[in-house]
Amino acid sequence: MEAMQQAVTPPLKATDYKSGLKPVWCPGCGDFGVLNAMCQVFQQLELRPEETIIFSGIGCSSRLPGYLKSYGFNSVHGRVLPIAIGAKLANPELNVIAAGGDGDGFSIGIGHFPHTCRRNVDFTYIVMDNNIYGLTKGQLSPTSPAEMNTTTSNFGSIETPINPIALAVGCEATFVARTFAGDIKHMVNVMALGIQHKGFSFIQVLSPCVTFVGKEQFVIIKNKLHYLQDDPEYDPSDRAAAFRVVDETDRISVGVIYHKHKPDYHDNLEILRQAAAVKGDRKIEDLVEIFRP
Amino acid sequence: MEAMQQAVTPPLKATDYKSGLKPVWCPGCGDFGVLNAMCQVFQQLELRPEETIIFSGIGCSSRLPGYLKSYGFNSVHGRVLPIAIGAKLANPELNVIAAGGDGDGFSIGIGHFPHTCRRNVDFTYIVMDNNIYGLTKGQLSPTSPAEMNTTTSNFGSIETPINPIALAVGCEATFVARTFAGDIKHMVNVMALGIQHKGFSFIQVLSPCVTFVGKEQFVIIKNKLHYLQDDPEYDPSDRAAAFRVVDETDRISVGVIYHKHKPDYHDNLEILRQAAAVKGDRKIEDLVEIFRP
Amino acid sequence: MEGDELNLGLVGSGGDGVMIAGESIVSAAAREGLKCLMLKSFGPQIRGGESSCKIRISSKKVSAAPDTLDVLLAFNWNDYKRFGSELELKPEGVVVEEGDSESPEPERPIIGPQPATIYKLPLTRLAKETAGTPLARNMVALGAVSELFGLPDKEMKHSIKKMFSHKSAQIIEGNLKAYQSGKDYVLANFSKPEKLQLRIEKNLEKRLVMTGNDACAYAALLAGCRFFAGYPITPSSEIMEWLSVYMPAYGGTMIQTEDEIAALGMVLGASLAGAKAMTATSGPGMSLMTELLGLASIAEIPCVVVNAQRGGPSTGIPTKSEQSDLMQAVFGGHGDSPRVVIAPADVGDCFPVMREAFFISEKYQIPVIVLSDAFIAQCKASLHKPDLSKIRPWERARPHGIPVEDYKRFEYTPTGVSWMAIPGKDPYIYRAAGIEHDEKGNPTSEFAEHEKMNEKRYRKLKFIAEDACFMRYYGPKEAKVGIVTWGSCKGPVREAVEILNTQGLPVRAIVPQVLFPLNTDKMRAFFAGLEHLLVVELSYSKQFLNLLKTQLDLPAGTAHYGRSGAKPFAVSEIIEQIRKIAG
Amino acid sequence: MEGDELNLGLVGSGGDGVMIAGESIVSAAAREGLKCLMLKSFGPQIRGGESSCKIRISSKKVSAAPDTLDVLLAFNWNDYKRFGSELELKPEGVVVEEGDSESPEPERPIIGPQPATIYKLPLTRLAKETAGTPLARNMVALGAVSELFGLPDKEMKHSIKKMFSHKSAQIIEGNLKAYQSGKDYVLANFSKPEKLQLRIEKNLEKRLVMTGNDACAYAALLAGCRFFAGYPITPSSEIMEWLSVYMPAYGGTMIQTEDEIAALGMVLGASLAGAKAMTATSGPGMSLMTELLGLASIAEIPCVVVNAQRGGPSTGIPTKSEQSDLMQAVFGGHGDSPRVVIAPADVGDCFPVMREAFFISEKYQIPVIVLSDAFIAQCKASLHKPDLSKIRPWERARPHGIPVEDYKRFEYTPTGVSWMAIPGKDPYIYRAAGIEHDEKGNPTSEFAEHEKMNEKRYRKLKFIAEDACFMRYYGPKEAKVGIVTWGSCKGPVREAVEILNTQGLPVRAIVPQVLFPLNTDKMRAFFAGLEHLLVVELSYSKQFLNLLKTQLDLPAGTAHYGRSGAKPFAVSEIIEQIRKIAG
Ligand SMILES: Cc1ncc(C[n+]2csc(CCOP(=O)(O)OP(=O)(O)O)c2C)c(N)n1
Ligand SMILES: Cc1ncc(C[n+]2csc(CCOP(=O)(O)OP(=O)(O)O)c2C)c(N)n1
Ligand code: SF4
Ligand code: SF4
Ligand SMILES: [Mg+2]
Ligand SMILES: [Mg+2]
Repeated sequence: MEAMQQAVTPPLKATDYKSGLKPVWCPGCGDFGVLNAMCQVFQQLELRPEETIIFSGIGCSSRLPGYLKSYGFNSVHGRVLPIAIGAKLANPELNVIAAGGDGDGFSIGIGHFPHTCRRNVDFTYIVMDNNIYGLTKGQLSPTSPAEMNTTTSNFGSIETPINPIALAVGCEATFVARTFAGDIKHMVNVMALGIQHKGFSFIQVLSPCVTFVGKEQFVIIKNKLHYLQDDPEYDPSDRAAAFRVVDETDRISVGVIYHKHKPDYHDNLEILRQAAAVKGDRKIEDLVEIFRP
Repeated sequence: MEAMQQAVTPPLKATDYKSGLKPVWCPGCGDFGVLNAMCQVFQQLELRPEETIIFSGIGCSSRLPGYLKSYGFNSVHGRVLPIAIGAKLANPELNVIAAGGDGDGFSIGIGHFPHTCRRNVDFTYIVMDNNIYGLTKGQLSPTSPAEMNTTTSNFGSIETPINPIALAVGCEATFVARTFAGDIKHMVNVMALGIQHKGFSFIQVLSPCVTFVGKEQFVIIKNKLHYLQDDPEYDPSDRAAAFRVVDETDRISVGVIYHKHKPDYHDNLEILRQAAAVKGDRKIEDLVEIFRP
Repeated sequence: MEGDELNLGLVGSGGDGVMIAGESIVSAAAREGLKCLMLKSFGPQIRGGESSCKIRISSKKVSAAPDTLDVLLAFNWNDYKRFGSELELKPEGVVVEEGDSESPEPERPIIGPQPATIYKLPLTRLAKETAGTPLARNMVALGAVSELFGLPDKEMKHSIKKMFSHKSAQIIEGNLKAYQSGKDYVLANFSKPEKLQLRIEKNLEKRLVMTGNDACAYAALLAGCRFFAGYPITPSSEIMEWLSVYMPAYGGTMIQTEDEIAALGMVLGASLAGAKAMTATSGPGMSLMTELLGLASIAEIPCVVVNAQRGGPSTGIPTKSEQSDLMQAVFGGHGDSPRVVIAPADVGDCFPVMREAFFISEKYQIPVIVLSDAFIAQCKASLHKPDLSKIRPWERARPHGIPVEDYKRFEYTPTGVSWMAIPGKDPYIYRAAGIEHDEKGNPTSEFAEHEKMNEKRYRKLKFIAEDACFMRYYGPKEAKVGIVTWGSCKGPVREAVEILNTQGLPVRAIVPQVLFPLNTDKMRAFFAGLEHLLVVELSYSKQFLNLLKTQLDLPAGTAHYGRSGAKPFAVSEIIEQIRKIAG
Repeated sequence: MEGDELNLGLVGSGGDGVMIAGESIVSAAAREGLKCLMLKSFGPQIRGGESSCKIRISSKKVSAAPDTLDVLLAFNWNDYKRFGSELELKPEGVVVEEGDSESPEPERPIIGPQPATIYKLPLTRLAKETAGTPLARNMVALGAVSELFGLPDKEMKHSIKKMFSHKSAQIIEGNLKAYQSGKDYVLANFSKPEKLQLRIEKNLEKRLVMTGNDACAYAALLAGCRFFAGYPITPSSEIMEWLSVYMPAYGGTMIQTEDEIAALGMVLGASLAGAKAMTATSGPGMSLMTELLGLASIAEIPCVVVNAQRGGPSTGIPTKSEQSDLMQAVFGGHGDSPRVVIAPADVGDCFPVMREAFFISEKYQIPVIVLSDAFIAQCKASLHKPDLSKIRPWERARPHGIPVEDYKRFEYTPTGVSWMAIPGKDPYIYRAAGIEHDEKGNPTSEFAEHEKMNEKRYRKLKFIAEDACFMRYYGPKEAKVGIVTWGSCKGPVREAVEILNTQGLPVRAIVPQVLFPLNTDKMRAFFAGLEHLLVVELSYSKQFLNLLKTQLDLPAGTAHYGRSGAKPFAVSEIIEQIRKIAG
């Protein structure tokens, strides 16, 4: 980091990770919890702001990068994953985090998700799932439960919701976890594990929208929580077990649901570059010779 | 069918379902088998050409509608599912079939797949999976096996392939099947079941590309086939069993892999329309009264 | 207050009930038969942040939001800061604020002239005393404003009752009391400002109140639209929200899709299958629909796409308006892919424009883009009940009377329009394609076929320009100064034209609704006799001017006035520009 | 044969080896130092269907594919039917075909003049006799053609060896024998056509052979591009295919994405993170990139997007060329979203154009679209080794020497360009957004900031038009007839200009590469002194003409010649048009 030698780099406190910009979120929004948890994780893992970048799409949740002190990019709706992948591949030293909402990730952006899972690029994707479109003021989201009334489902939704965890496990993401915006400690633990995981990590944060779904969500979710770390039987490396978890309806399991070791994209890329070196073992200018007829 | 009274409607033979246009496919291409199987299915189920429409995207496989005698629409790359859904919802009496390739369906079009599964609109989606981009002459496809050499993976693919069946089962498609272009009878059976299924049915047809993957694919696949209908243990309504099937590597199970009864979108829509009727129990012109302040 | 109109501004925080107060005024005015219009403005906070609205009421005519205010009702001066430039007072303007004779003078960060008079009312105290909650402050203020400026009392009360109709009788009662207390306080403490009395004419007919989005949605239903697929986006979401309530009752389908690509995909599938189908979106969604619009163009599938424009580029400024999606609408497709672009100029205009959109689309089998914008889409306006009998579904030309084998879906015809069979309804099976094709629909890569098909598809435009052209004209025919503008700019332009004409500078304006293909004969006829021409638009990069240049030669020396959006044109701004060119 | 050039056409079915024969000729010619160019054409069959190619060889200059042929080598007259209009013979043209003196006369569905001479050879018999397989027919034919028209024998043999270098020695031997048998047969049975002898000058320097796609890919690597993400599409796929081989060796990344949206998304992420990044696509992919191009524009992220245009709209005609993505390239975005559009005019031109693309993009932090087209992208041409030292990576301006807190990523500067920090490399953290923002990158919805930022983003264009303008000029300065064209139309236009000038009609032409922002001063300077101006393009809807009109006033009476693509302009076609306007 050439130009950075001159910069002073004392250890930072969690609060130092706030950018200072006042969040536009409604008072009580779950996303405040996520922001606070991230500050703590950054501090715990000693991520340098200059070496960290947060990408997001569009939505209330996607405002996150603005509130963190690090590089950030609040991009467009649904494209956070390819953008994050591009950055990580081009600059593998960076700490890359992607964040967004349920609509951003599982409606418009869902096409990138299976491909991100299979590529296993080393970054963390945090989805603040509130089962609603917050920023656009209360429309149906792909994770809205069946029969939910919203401004676009005035007689109750007739769609079966997307189950993000099922999708992630089904698409062989190598780290899949769920946590809750009402439990900072749990969030911090899970996020720290996700960020430390080598490969793609997906974290669903249940983050209530107090305005368009309701404050009571905090209580409803809290009452159904089942902490996987308290379950000695649970083995996050067992994919079948993970599939059982995603089908639960009476309780909500949180913690690391699935975890698998696999070379990440960059490892594979390095091997490929070695193999390819035979094609380019000369100055780029000399490559012109391949066009000799 | 007002204007249709005058049309003569004798029972059709399978060959009557060919449009007469000469396929552009390479001699030996698996897609010929699919075309023939469809003609037989149409004949078996007595689908009237005037009441049937085949949608497709872009690819060798997506040329299919041109060769069938029925309404057809060879649309654009990756958008066959929403287009088919729109047609079926607007005109529920139509027999709607969507068709395309692995690239069309699981690369560019993959974002529509989970949403199509959850909506459960009553139509059939046939993917001719050849593990390659045929039309564009041999690039990596999302189902190309790891390490495969293609024109865009000159040193072997470093991607983990998408597993379409896993995705379909994971996204709760209500009918999921696999069949093989080298076995017409099996194709005909599976397709007939799929078309008769009320709700969304997904059929993966292993349909070798003789030009960019190789003729030997027919033999390789044939040797690994495992016919689920011959397995008295296999219960296609058991989702866990379905997940086990998709993880098989030593054999290739074909037949109905997963099957579930659930109201289709149109059923739900009719209920919703009833509920909504209170809002519209007057002439549309009189609705203007709601704008009275 | 120019004669018989009142321009009000309201500003406050989430809890202040700014919008409820504003809407109550609009409803009351409309019930009284007055013309009125309300524009809302929000701060960045998702909920509970600063908000403001501007209302213009008149018994004569209302074209544009108020430039400057007669009355500013400030619940909170801090909130005013964010909107200062939007809430300027007229020199004779007055302020209504919280306070009483004893409370300290607040700091008022007023932009422009200072208020002529300030009316202080103990809003919170009166609210608590009458309704038992400070939340009723807005009702107290409403009462005060109503009394001070002569709003129709009976209708105000009716509005309040209606606004709270889903609440308990007690709450309604409390709000009415709070309202009354505001009136009483004014009667006891102030004399009414004589110059600022709303003049109400007798026996005016009651008016409707709706937004441009409401109007687009309702007009679509009237025009026979029975399939809507869409993805939420500001400022167009209310179209789908409205249709989510009213579409199913008429056997139609409104479906929220995974994205805008799927939305237009479903619309095309539905239309091919015989339904009149549409979607609605804004810039970012429009961009995503680019590819499928081209498909509609080559496969000649009717469809209507409403784009309620917002500030761009990219996510830009979602809550504000701009006219910067025009060039994209016309030229955004790859390949030579004709489409039609048509724009309403105000809320009421959405009715004929939507009718025309479905008419053109169905008759000519071509995608039609309706370019609305946030100033129209979210503007709440009172309007005369439109003649709904004029909005009738148009039926596509379907093949008949020929042998099935002879049917050519893409037959080359004098108008470019070919018969379109409906699957399941007609025996005339055919295959459509996004690939270039011959008259039967079979793929081709031959130059000759391609040229022929391009010619066929573009030929339609000539007929559309004649058949569906409609334009608005303002000002005297003999004026030597002319203005061309489009969309919501019509409001301030029209008003500027009227003012200048009364001031002795004859000016006329033309506002084409069908922007592409433009009826160039009518445009040229308008140019005839002009000495000065000004093109007015809300786009930094001169998109309207550019579009005009591609379609016709503008008179030498044509002037241009344009700037970024996010703020509507002030009438005074337009007047200044006209004076500048007219010397 | 105009003096010293030879125009050949080859046609046959899949098994005939048309392309191998054609490429062998091109390679041999290039090794001999000759200028040459080959255009391929395929029927709809994916594999094994009809195919043809046209080759032009000259020791002087080659600008365009041949209008008409000196020699037609027909393996199969049935296949000829599909390509007839592309494979017209000159009046003195000859045919080489299968047959011998005893075989019945085949039906020859020749378009245009009938052949002056027909050379029949027992291709299949000779192939079987010499190589043991009828597949070697193409080699027999190559031998015959080589002997008949004086192709360089040594280099032909070298080509054949190289073409089969991955095959066994026996196969190579067989092919060479087949080749020789063709030559021998000619020597024994025919006399060489005197007028059709390729004149080869001594000591010409060997030339390279590559397609436009090759050139774009290699030039990108030279310009420092180390990140490519793309999705396959005809006719641009070869760019990613080439980079898939050569990019990783230089530590770069070439990744095939799920779609074009992801491709541009990754490119933007990579660029933001400091890499020079690009993608390549064609019309349909370009349409899908619309939204993210707008993001690049507002967030000021450098990126290069190559669009190898094909026939449109929609899927259109993937295998043929057209110039109909021009308006989309310039105006396709929603909102006011500036970008740069630059077009190579031939294969060799891809080098400077790609250099310029990366230079502009990195220096001005703006998306650059390179508009190639199928005639360039897939045209195989021989060329002089370009001066590679001119293609050097340009480094972005990064912040330095100021306190970290003072850094404004989107600082308002005289050129519109602000310092761009690289995450992980610079301590100057900042946040970018697709939302409108202030100089620091914080979201805003204020008019004043928006106007300021629009001004900043558009201001760059003024500097780019000066800094990066480059144009090609042909013909004498004093000519009173002028032509403006772009892209691959340069070939036939240039040749038409040269021919007309030798015929005594002075004509000059200008071919701007930077199409937007156009350097209007240079354009106007070119217009000066003209009496007639003709705009030439391959688009039905006059996109280039429209684009010019939005940027400058064209001389009164400017004429236009345009039509659909799928067939390149013939030189004669252009000459006819010029003669028409020049009277
Ligand atoms: C292409 C596009 N379509 C639609 C929108 C409008 N839009 C902005 S945010 C959003 C959804 C927000 O929901 P979610 O992602 O769940 O985030 P939340 O606000 O709930 O945190 C939508 C539809 C957009 N900005 N861009
Ligand atoms: C938007 C867009 N991107 C790319 C293409 C080019 N393209 C056409 S078909 C195809 C993939 C074909 O593969 P697949 O879907 O597997 O069909 P197959 O030819 O193998 O049957 C591609 C990339 C296109 N037509 N449109
Ligand atoms: S609308 Fe909902 S998600 Fe958005 S900030 Fe408010 S509470 Fe949070
Ligand atoms: S390229 Fe492959 S998929 Fe395409 S037609 Fe030929 S064999 Fe079939
Ligand atoms: Mg959400
Ligand atoms: Mg395929």
